[in-house]
Order: sequence, then C-alpha cells, then structure tokens
Amino acid sequence: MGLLQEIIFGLVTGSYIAIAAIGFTLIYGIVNMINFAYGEYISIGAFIGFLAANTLPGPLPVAVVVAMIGGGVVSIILARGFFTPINHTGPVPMLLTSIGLGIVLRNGLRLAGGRSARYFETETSTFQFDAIPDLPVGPVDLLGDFFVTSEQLVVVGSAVAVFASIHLLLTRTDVGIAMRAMGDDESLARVRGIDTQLIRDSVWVLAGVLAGLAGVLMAVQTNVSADTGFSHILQILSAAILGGAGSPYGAILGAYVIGLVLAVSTAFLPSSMTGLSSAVAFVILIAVLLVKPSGIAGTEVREA
Amino acid sequence: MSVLDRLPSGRGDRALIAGLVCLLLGALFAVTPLRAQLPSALYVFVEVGILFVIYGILVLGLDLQYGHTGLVNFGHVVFFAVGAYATAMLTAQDTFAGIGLGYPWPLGLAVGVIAAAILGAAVSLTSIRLRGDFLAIVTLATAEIFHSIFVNFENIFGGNVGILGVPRPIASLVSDSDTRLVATLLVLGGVTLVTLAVVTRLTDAPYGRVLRAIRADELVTRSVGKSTITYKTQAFVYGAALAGLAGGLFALYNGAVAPGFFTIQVTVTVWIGMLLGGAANHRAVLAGLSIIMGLRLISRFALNVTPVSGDVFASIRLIVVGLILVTVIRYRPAGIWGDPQELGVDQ
Amino acid sequence: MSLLSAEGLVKEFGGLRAIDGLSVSIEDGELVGVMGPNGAGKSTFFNCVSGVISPDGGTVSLKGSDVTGDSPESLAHRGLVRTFQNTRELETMTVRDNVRLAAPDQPGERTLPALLRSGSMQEREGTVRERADELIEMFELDHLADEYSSNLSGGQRKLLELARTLMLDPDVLMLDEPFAGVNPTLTREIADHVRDLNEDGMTVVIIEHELETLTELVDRLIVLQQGQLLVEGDPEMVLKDERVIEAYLGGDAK
Amino acid sequence: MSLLDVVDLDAGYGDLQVLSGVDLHVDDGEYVTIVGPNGAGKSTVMKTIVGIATCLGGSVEYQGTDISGLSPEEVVRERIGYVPQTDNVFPTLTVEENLRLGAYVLDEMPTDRKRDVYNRFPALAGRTDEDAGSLSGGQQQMLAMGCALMLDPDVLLLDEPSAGLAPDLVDDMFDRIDEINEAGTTILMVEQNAKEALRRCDRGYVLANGENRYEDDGDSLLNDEDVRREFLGG
Amino acid sequence: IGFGGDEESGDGGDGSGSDGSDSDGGDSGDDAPDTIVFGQPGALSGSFDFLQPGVSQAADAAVRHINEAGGPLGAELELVRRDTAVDPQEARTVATQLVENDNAAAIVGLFSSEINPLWDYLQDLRTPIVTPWPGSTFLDTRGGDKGTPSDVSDDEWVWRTVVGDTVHTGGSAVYALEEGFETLGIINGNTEGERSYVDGFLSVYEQNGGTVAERVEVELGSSSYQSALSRLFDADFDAFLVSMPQESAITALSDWSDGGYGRQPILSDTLAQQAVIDQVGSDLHGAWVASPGRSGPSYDTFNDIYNEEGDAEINGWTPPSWDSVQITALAIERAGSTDPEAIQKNLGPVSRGEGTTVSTFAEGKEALANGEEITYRGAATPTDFTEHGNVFGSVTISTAESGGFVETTEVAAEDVREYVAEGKY
Ligand SMILES: Nc1ncnc2c1ncn2[C@@H]1O[C@H](COP(=O)(O)OP(=O)(O)OP(=O)(O)O)[C@@H](O)[C@H]1O
Ligand SMILES: Nc1ncnc2c1ncn2[C@@H]1O[C@H](COP(=O)(O)OP(=O)(O)OP(=O)(O)O)[C@@H](O)[C@H]1O
Ligand SMILES: [Mg+2]
Ligand SMILES: [Mg+2]
Repeated sequence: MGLLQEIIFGLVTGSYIAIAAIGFTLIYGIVNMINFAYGEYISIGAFIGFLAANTLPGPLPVAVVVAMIGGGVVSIILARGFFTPINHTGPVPMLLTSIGLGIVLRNGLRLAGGRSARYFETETSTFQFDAIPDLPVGPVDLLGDFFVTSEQLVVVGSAVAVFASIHLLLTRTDVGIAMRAMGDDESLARVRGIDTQLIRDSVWVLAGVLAGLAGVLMAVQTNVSADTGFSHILQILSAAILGGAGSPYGAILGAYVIGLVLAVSTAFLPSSMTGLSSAVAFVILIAVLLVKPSGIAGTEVREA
Repeated sequence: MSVLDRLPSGRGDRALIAGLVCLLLGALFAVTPLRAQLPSALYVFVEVGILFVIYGILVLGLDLQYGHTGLVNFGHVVFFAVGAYATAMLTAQDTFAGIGLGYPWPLGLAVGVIAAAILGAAVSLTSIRLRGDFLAIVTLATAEIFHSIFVNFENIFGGNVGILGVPRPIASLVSDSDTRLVATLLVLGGVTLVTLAVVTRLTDAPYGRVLRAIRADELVTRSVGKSTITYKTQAFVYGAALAGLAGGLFALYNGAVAPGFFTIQVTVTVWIGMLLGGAANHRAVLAGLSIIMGLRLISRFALNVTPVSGDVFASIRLIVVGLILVTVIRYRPAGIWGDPQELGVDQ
Repeated sequence: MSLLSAEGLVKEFGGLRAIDGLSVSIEDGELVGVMGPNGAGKSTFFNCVSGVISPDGGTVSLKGSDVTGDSPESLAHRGLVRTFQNTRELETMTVRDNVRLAAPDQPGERTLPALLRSGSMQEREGTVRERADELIEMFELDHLADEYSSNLSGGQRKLLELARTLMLDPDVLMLDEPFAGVNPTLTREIADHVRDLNEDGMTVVIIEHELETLTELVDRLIVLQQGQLLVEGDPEMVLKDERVIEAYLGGDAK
Repeated sequence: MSLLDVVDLDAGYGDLQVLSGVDLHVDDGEYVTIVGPNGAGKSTVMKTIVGIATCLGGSVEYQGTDISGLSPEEVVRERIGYVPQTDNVFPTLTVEENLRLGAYVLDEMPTDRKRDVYNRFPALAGRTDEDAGSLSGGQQQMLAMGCALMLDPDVLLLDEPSAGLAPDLVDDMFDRIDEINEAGTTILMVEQNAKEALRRCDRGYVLANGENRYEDDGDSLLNDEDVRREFLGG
Repeated sequence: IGFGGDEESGDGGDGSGSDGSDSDGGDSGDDAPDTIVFGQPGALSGSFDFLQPGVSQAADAAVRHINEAGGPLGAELELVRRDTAVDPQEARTVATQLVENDNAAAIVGLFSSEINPLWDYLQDLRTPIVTPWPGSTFLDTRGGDKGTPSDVSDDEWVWRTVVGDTVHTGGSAVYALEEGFETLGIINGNTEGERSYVDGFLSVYEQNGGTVAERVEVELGSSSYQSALSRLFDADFDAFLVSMPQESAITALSDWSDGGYGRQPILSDTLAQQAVIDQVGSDLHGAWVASPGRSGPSYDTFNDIYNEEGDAEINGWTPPSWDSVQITALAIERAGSTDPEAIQKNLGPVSRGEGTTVSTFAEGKEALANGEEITYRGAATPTDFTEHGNVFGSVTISTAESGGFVETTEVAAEDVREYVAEGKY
C-alpha cells in the first residue's frame, strides 16, 4: 500500500493523541503542572461513556456528550480535592500529587470496574478508494489505493472541531485570554481582576471535557479498561512537550508528528524491527528537539 | 584552621566511615567462616533492604542531577539498565539468550559504570542545552528507546528473557542463605553509604554551590563566569555513572537481568522517594525512598489482617499507598525534610 | 588599541533591527555612559557584547581579541561582566551564596579538590568568604545575608546584583540601569563607589536614564537611537546636541 | 473620612512582618507620593492595599469599608487600579491582549481609551500583535501603565512608574499622571525619582524600616533638611 | 552445590532455619500440621490481570474440594494469593514473603517473565513451584526432577502444569499444514509469551515445509494496528497467524475487518475467548485457535466443581491452575510431610507411572490410604511430568462461528509429541 494510506493512518493516530494532548497541555501551561494522572482522566471518560451508552437510550453521540460532561465534572472535583489546596506550592509537589492520584484512580477503576476490558458496540463502514494511480518514487509508492473508515473520519473530524474551538476560545474570548495570562503570571492576573480560581476551574473542566472525548474515541477504537488512558500517557506527554511547553498548537503539531512517525516507521522499517516503531517515534522526537530546541511551536523568550 | 572548621565537614565523613565499616563487615562474612543468623520472617525485609540500597545509589545520582542542578531526568532507569546489561553481558556464562562473554565480574562492573556514563555523556551532549522540560522528554524517550532495543534485539540482549547466568560473587562465596543475605546487605549498603559520602562532599563544596546556582538561574551563573554546560554535563554524567554502578551491582546480585526489572516503574519509585524526602538533601532522599519502598512492602502484610480477598486487596493496597503519598505532599509540599525556600516551594 | 570595541554590530528580531550597524569603542580605564530612548537597543547592545545573545553581524573585540559570539562565561573569564536591567537573582540561594558564587578561580568548583577537600580549596574558600562579606556590608545587605534572595525588595535586588558582579573583580563592568528603582541616597553612594572603582582602573559602561547622576559620573556619553549611534562625546556637549534633545530629552530639557 | 485610609497597618509576607504601624490616608482626588529607601516597605504598602501581601494587623479602609481581607480581584472590582513595580505585563500575550486584560473587569471594551493609550505611547502602537515579552524594559513599563489606564480607575496605585523610562518619557509620564489626577482619579504613587514626584504631588510620606517617618505636603518635604539629607541624596 | 537444609537443621533447631516452611512441622510425618499453606503469586494487577480471575477461581475451587475431602495429611489447606503485577522484582518479594512469612509449603504460580530472570533465586529458595502459567521455551529443558525423584541434588524446582509453547504451537502448525496453508503471514506482540508462541509454531511449521511470507512485530496497547496490517497484507500468503493478548488482538482484528483485508486468521491460544468473536464480528468466521489446557482426562470433573465456585470465564490457564493445586496436594499426601524436599520428591511419583488413575485429590487420598500408588490425570492435560517438569497434552482446535468458538478437531498428544525431540522437553 502507498504512502498516502500510511499518512491517513498517521493522521488518525495523531488525532487521538492531539485531543488528549491539548487537554494535558492546557493544564501544563495554565495551571503549571505536569498531570501524570491525565491518563486516568481519559479512562474515566471512557468508563462514563460506556455506562452512558449502555444505560441511556439514544445513539453514541449522546454517550460522547455525557462522557465529556462527566469528564469535566470529575476533573473539577478531583482538582478541588487534590490540586487546588496545594496550588500555591508550585509544580513539583503538584506533579508528585498527580502521580499519587494516578495510582489511586487507576486502582480504583480496577476495583470498581473489574479487570476485564469492555467494548463499545459500534458499526463501522469502510470506504474503499480503488484504482488510484500509483506514484512510485524509488521503492516508495506515494499514492495508491486507500481506504478510510467512518470511525476514522469521526476521529479526525472531532479533532479538527476541537482545534477550532480551542483556538477561538483562547484568542477571541476574555476567558481564554485570561487563561493564557494566568499561565504567564498568576499574581499579575489577579491584579487585573481575573478571578484566578474561576479560570483555573474552567481549565480543569475543559481538560476534563477533552479527556472525556478522547476517552470515548480511544475506547471505541480499543476498549474500556483501567488502562485505556494510562497506556497512552507517554505519547500524550511527548506530544505536549514536543510542541513547546503549554502551547496547544504545539501539542497538535507534536501529536501529528508522533502519529505519522508511528505509521510510517511501522511500514518502512526492516521486518525484524517493526516492534521498534515507537522507539523510532522517540528518536524523531529527540531529533526535532535538537533542531528546534524551543519545541515545534515554541517561541524563544527574551532572556535579558 | 579557622577556615576548616567553618567548612561543613563531618556530614559526609560519618557516612564514609559507616560505609567502610559495613564493607568490612560484609567482607568478613563473605570470606571467613563467620556465620550470621537471621529469622526467616525477616528475609523479605532484607531482600527489600538490598533493593533499597541499590535504588539508594540511583536516588543519590538523581538528586545530584535534579535536586542540586535542576536537570529533569525522567529516564533515570535507562542508566541503571545500561549498567546492568553491560555488566551482565560481559560476565554472563551460558546465558539462555543474548550475549554472555564470561569475563570476571570486576571488569564487568567497571564496564557497566563506564557504559552508563558514556550514555549519560551522549544524552547530555545532545540535550543538556535544552530547556528543563525538553530534557525531561529526551530522557524519557531515551529510556523508552533502550527498553525497545533490549526487547527487540533478542540475539544481543536476550529479548524478554534477558541475560541469565551472571556470576553472583557474594552468593558464590557464602553458601548459607542467612549469611549470604546479611553479607549482601552489608556490602551493598556500604557502597551506598560511601556514595552518600562522596556526593555529600561534592555538594557541600563550592562545586555544589555552582550546581545550585544553575538550578536557580542558568544565565546568571554563566554571567559570573561559570561554564554551566560543563557543570550540567558533569552532574548528569556522575548521576548516570552512579546509576550504572547500581545497575552493575544489581546484575551481580540477582544473577540475571531482564527488561522487566527496568521499567518506568523504577524511575517513578526513585522520583517519588526523592521528592517525598526532599530534593537537594541527600539523606532526605534516601529516607524518602525508604518510606515509599517500606510502605509498599509493609502494606503487603496488611492482607493478613484485612477481611477482603487477595484480589480486592491488591487494588486497595495501591490505593492506600497513593493516598498516603498525596496526603504527605499536601502537608509537606517540599518533601518531609525538604527546605521549601531552597526548592522554591511556597508552603 | 581600545579595550572593548564593537564594529558594525547588527541584531535583528524578526523584522525589527534592534541594533543596526553599531560601532563603538571603549578605552581602557574609561567610564562611559550609554543612553537613548526606550527601545533604542541599549540592552541589546549589552546582550551582544556580553555574549547573552550572538549578533547577526559585526564583530566584538575585547583586549584585542575577537570575542564575537563567545559565551557569557568565557567573557567573564576574560574580565567582562554585566548586570541585568530586570534584576536576576538566584532566588533559591541566600544573599551570601549569591555573592560567593561569583568568586573566580575557586578550586573547590572542580570535582577532585571538592572530593578531596584539598587545602587550596579551603584556603580559597576562606578568602571568598571574607571578600563576599565585605561587599555585602558595603551595600548594606548584611542584615539580609542569610535570607533567601527571593525575599529582597526591588532596590535591594539591584544592590545584590552589583555586589555579585564586583565579586568577580572585573576589568570591564557593564551596568544596565543600576540606579532605576534605587533610592537617591544610595544612588549617590553607588555612584561614588563606581567612580572609585573606575579610578582604581576598572573600565565601566553604564546604561542609565537618570541623567543627573550619569552626566556627573561619566567621562563620555554614547547616545543610541534605533540601533544606531546618534552622538557620542563629552557629556555636556552631548546633552546640548539638538538631535539628542529632540530624540531623547524631550523639548523642555534642562 | 478619606477615600483610602490605612490605619496602624502591620503587614508582611507569610510570617515575616515588614510594616509596623503604618498610617496613611488619601483623600478623594488627591495625589499622594510615598518615598523612602530601598526595602522600606513602600511596595509592601501597595501590595497590602490590593491584597497581595498579608495584612497582619490594623486596617485598610476604602470609602469607609474595610477592604483588608479582600482578594486582589475583588479590590480591582472596586476600581482600584495597580501597576506593580516589576513583572507588570504578561510576556506571552500580545500588546493588544495585555491591554484587553487591563479592562477585564469592565463589561465592555473601552475602545476609545485604547486608542488613547496608543496615542500616548506610540512605541506600542506599531507592535500591537507582538508578544509583550519582546518589548524593551521601558516599553514594558509603558504597556503596564497603559493597562492600568484601560480600567479608568477611581484610585490608581503606581509603583515606580518612571523607573527605566527615558527622560522625555519620564516627564511625559509625570505629565500624564497629572492629567489623570486632574481628571478626577485619586493617585497613590511610590517613586525613587523623589524630587520630581514630590514636586508634583499634593502630599507625601516618607517611609523607612517599615514605619512612617515624615508626612507633609510635597514641597515642604522637598525642602526639609533632614529629608533631603537622609533620603533625597542631598 | 549441596548446601542448605541438612547443615542448618543440625545447628539451628529453633526455627530460624532459612530455607523453608518447616517451622510448623515438616520432616516428620507423624505430627501433621493443622494448616498447610500454598502460596499463589498472581497478576492481580498489571498486564494479564484479565486472566487472573479464572486462574484464581480454579485454585480456590481446588482448595475447597481438597478440604472437603479432608485436606492433605488431614490438615486444612489454605491458599495465600499475593500480587506480583507480573513484575519480576515484585515477584521476588512476593515469593520470599510467601515462603518465609506465610510459610507456604509450595508455590502454585509465577509467569515466565518472572521465573526466567529469577531463576537462580528460585533455585536457592528450594521450594517446589508448580505453576500454571509459563509457556516459555526457556523451561523446556529446565525444571523438574530430571527423572530421579529420590535424588534432589540434580533437581530444578520449577514444574508447570500447562503445555509449553513448543508443544501446542506444534499442534497448531501441524493442523495448519494439513489444512493446506503453505505460506503464512504473522503478526505478533513483542512480549515473551507472544514471541515464544510464534517461535514454537514456526519451528514445527518450517520443519515441515511451511514458509513465512512476512512477519510483523507490534507493540501492545496501541490504539491502531492499521499500519502493521497494511504492511503484512502487502505480502502474499494463505493465512495469517495472530499472536497477541486478547485486548490488543481485538483492536488489531477489528482493524483487519474494517480494512477488508480478507484471508484466513489463525489465532494464538489466548484468543479462544467469547469477547473476540463478539467484537470482531462475522469476518472472523472460520478462524481457528489451537489451545491446550482443556483436553485433560478429568476436564469434566474439574468443570463441574469450577462452576460451583463462581462464574469467571475459563481461559487456557484455568484448568492448569486446578491441576497445579491438585497435584501438589497429592504430593504432600503421598510424602506424608510438608517438607519442601519431600514434596519435590513426590511430584514425579504422583504424576507418572502405572498407579491407580485418580482425577481428584479426594480419589487420590483414598487410594493412597489404601496403600496404592497413584497417577493423577489432570483437567488440562494428563499431567504426566517429563523429566524437566513439563506436561504434554492434546491440542484442541476450535473454530470461530457466529455464536462462539466451537471445538472442531483435536490433535492428539502423541501426534504432537512426534515433533519434540526426546529429552528436549
Ligand atoms: N528577544 C527579543 N525579541 C524581540 N524583540 C526584541 C528582543 N529583545 C529586544 N527586542 C526589541 O529590540 C528593541 C531594543 O530593545 P532593548 O531592550 O535593547 O532597548 P533598550 O534600549 O534597552 O530600551 P530600554 O531603555 O527601554 O530598556 C526593542 O524594540 C525591543 O522590543
Ligand atoms: N515576597 C516577599 N517575601 C518576603 N519578604 C519580602 C518580599 N518582598 C519584599 N520583602 C521584604 O520586605 C521588605 C520591604 O520590601 P518592599 O518591596 O516593600 O520595599 P520597597 O520599599 O518597595 O523597596 P524598593 O524601593 O527597593 O522597591 C524588604 O526588606 C524585603 O526584604
Ligand atoms: Mg534596556
Ligand atoms: Mg518597591
């Protein structure tokens, strides 16, 4: 199959990561902490979506909305219980707390939800595009036949919708600008009259909503279990940081870089080395950072 | 003379003496017919104690890197792993899979330290100029890359089985298990104490002041004429070499290495230990590590007194460990013995 | 041959030419003031010369050797140090350690002497202590010596920064607005001190907007505008220059 | 009763007490300056009024009600504007966005005032979409002032507004402050450019060691021998 | 190296002996303990935890059944289960704790990824480990009593009641060739179990003329396997072998079905699960699995008792778990002692040879009481330990149909045995 198909696969994988990475990076940039429990937020979103899909009437999108709302609610409750009280202490204690919280949530989910994975009942249709001309360059075919599934379209579509909404939110609304301002300098933000607690709460809710969405999408493609989100946290973290600290645009770029590298390296590595595809993704990640030390979308800050 | 007594000496030296005494005692048990007696109920504590002193070397290296210099190393386990694999591959005899060269163990241990140091140098050469969180991701990525390599290149690294048949110098000298455990604990504990003495000397000296200055503001440190790249590289390489030493000792103690021993879990454990105790304070990070490892072990015994089944207990135990961690940080955000102002943590 | 000189210096940020073909030279033992409107490129000039950023064009030479693009630390070794306009303290260290750190030639900053607690290290550490305490006292920070520097007020930070810089005993001292935010009485004292240093042979370059102090203090003034040299020369002459009045002092200059 | 009354104020950071028994008051429409050596606690007075530093005793009353327990965001809603001494712009936000946040508590964006700010500080007008962090020190100071003006506050607290400004702009800045004051805004200002500040203000305070030292109208302070010697550098 | 027990019991005598559980009795058959403990390290968390419920339930059912029959040596059998999270480091702690603190007489658990790197340590522990988990080829020539039950000096202390990968994958390979699949594509996870499965399969498959067109290794837990599949299906082959754990396999097979790649899947033994068919859907019809573990002579007996215990789904390791408890209890009964060496010496004799065939502990206890020799015939396999402590069993081929997996054929143990060299397993 051609490169085109691989790129499609890469875009899909990137989209899953991107949605979650935005949520992760918002917390990173604005609340100023690395939230290692974010994978569990995703798992919780998946569980809520799963419960909704099996108890509520109505199609899957209803469950998605419920998962997003639920994710937001859970996120704010956890933030209030665990992170808000130690907000003033700075990033390191918060990071450690998130590790502890992650352990608690993951095992809590295991305890409540049991060990075996559950699955969403979904129908997928596949659209085959045949008779696309080949465009060979060396051993690589740039075009060639390809297919997309309805699920993939939904995932990419959701990602694009999320990007657009986040962009508008952060640049066009007072709340969004206030969020970014808080990431810069919290005490100045307060002096400007920004209710920082409210803004922080909104960031937590937003991050939870995105985790809910990412959770259901990932779960539909894979399964619902205590590890649904945890197994992706490294990719999410990498995408977010690769993009440039706290920049949602960077996170999106980072996510697609990782998604594409995963797909393309699986396709083109020598046979005995296909298991290395994520290692390759990490190598590329390091390479990118060496070329652009401020991250993909990072700007160099004035030093003196 | 007046200068001398104003220097914060003593601290490291007591550790040095204690370490040497431990090594001596350990050697005594190992080479003389002297025998120790150990109630078997304590075995598991000594086992975990041995692991603790090995991880102790790891956490001291990490504290040099992060606690003092501010280098965020999220892939510490990779240096541990490289040290262990290098030692194992050099010394193993008829390993089931992968390479085993059968050289004597002191050579293996030395190569383990050097290999980890070289990897540390390679990582720092490429990445130490990067901003803090990017270094974090590079180290994390390096650890993942090496994990994949160990797993995937079966002919060299033995795949998931790892390298077996590594010599166990202490076990081969002592045949009865009580003495063997005690001797191992003493010898490895001695190495950890000596390490503690060494890093304490380093960080109590003006050397440590430069490291802490880099942590505070690199540009300022450069502006007063310190080559921060050199110091960051050194701190990183020293930390990596210590991890390599820990890895080599681990291989020689366990008799085998496998990817399962070198998961991200190790990195998480030493980070928790360091932050829980209080970064930038060597004794505190060791104490923090002992708390988290002790907690994990002690909590295992609670199964006997809880009414729940083993299955449910497994989850509850981890939940409790997590909650304790969260609670401690809530009330001691800079770690139990950490200095909040030095760490820039608001209480 | 001048001690420090910049030739055709250029620095761009995006489309903006912050330094635009600037040539300046400073003689050994001079006390030079740099002024100019906000955004004229003064700090950027300092940044280029002190190695904090590397220029896009032109050369910088110090004591006759080309140091263009050299790192701040190597410039510090060659005897050039600077302060920052927005003060930068090592906030997680005490005032005393801030100053001590800056001492040059400390054997204890190398691994082996540190590990062995060598005699030379201990000896040097003793002199470093004494010198640091002297400086701390001189800037009236002695009551704060063991405080973390994050607890200092805005002006105290300026003083600490100065103390830290002097610890290096530099040949060329570059001060970026050392008096902004410093109380007038102290400003005088610092100015006096700077003059003393200069008389003892230290070359000093000061960026400052506080004209009264500056003109009294310096031998020569350099005025920048839009990254270029506008005027340079004797302070009194410069202040009477039409272009300077126009660009910098505003119509109603004294 | 004055507009702003600081009565026997003890304040500081955490457990550390910096101010002890500071008294000062600002009447409606007045222009008051605080001068004093570095570390005297001038900024701390400001920070206590806006609720950043901790009030340990005494009170801060605004229009007769105690505001010492309020959070900064609540204080701003009382239309008390504040320009901090350092770190007074958001470096990763654009100039335009910084100004927008200056008017955050207002229901509507005061576009005419924004135009006004750009007219006043042309250096900013050309760089509306650039990150504030890339501005020069003086430009950042202008932006910070601009942000405070966006609020059109009843009381404006200024912590060293002229620091780092070029002389033409210093004069300009003081002129502008005069104008703002004349338009009815009450001003409380901290300045190291003490002569200029005292010359222009209605009344001044000298603070040292966290305590009141002198209080008088500006010119009298300026001419007071002790004050000159101790604080104004002769 | 013959050190340990004897030396110490000589000088110790106060229960501080290091190597075992003999503090509550042991050597002498006459003062039998009140309770006997088996330790079960398990995957209560971590990867593979989804297989644990079946394994736990089987062990619990076995314990209950044994106690109902009066218990070994008349003592109450107790099972202490502790979590290793499939992490070798934790496994080491757990094994120590089980033996030294819980006084377990034997261990009835441990995975290959725990056993292999802890091999030396486990030998030093000198406690019989009878585990239902590991398929690893590493154990093909390691473990067991080396055919000399009475001489423990040459013993290795690990036994497994589950068929090694070498054997049952062989059955699968034989069947694939019989079906006419001459070339294969392979997609497998990069963990020990998955690889070892494929390696075992290939050794028989290629020996007998099969060829592999393409093999793709993948990481587990990915959100998509499309790239790997598209690579695989660029090659030409008759059928493809999927060796992945259940969750990843479902993702991969759903991707396969979505992508419309076609061709016949052959699944690894872990995948004979209802969920796989439910999730992948009708495209999977015709796919088959060769699984060990359900073909023992007393499978039905086991099945009845098991179902009384609970409703955890049976997987390939469930019946072996039952067997491991049963046979260890029988070894104690025959030994008349809970001394580890005594148990180790009796594991061979109760499993091999021509004694009275028994299918449960109850039958065995009775037969032993009558002075007969016994031979345990298990639920998973006949449990006829080889010299290396391994078992052979027939391989069941189940084919996916709309309702679930239906057993279609069986490859007899003898047929499989042909492919394994004498003494190499
Ligand atoms: N890192 C940077 N990125 C973008 N623009 C920059 C950067 N550093 C400086 N500039 C721009 O270059 C110009 C000169 O800045 P510089 O700081 O040198 O001015 P200055 O003369 O020191 O002014 P001031 O007296 O206000 O401190 C300014 O317009 C500033 O915005
Ligand atoms: N965040 C803080 N934490 C602890 N102590 C502080 C803090 N900020 C200031 N201080 C202390 O409070 C005292 C008063 O500081 P303040 O900033 O009010 O002085 P100031 O009069 O504004 O001086 P300057 O003119 O130098 O800005 C100083 O001695 C300083 O050490
Ligand atoms: Mg400047
Ligand atoms: Mg101040």
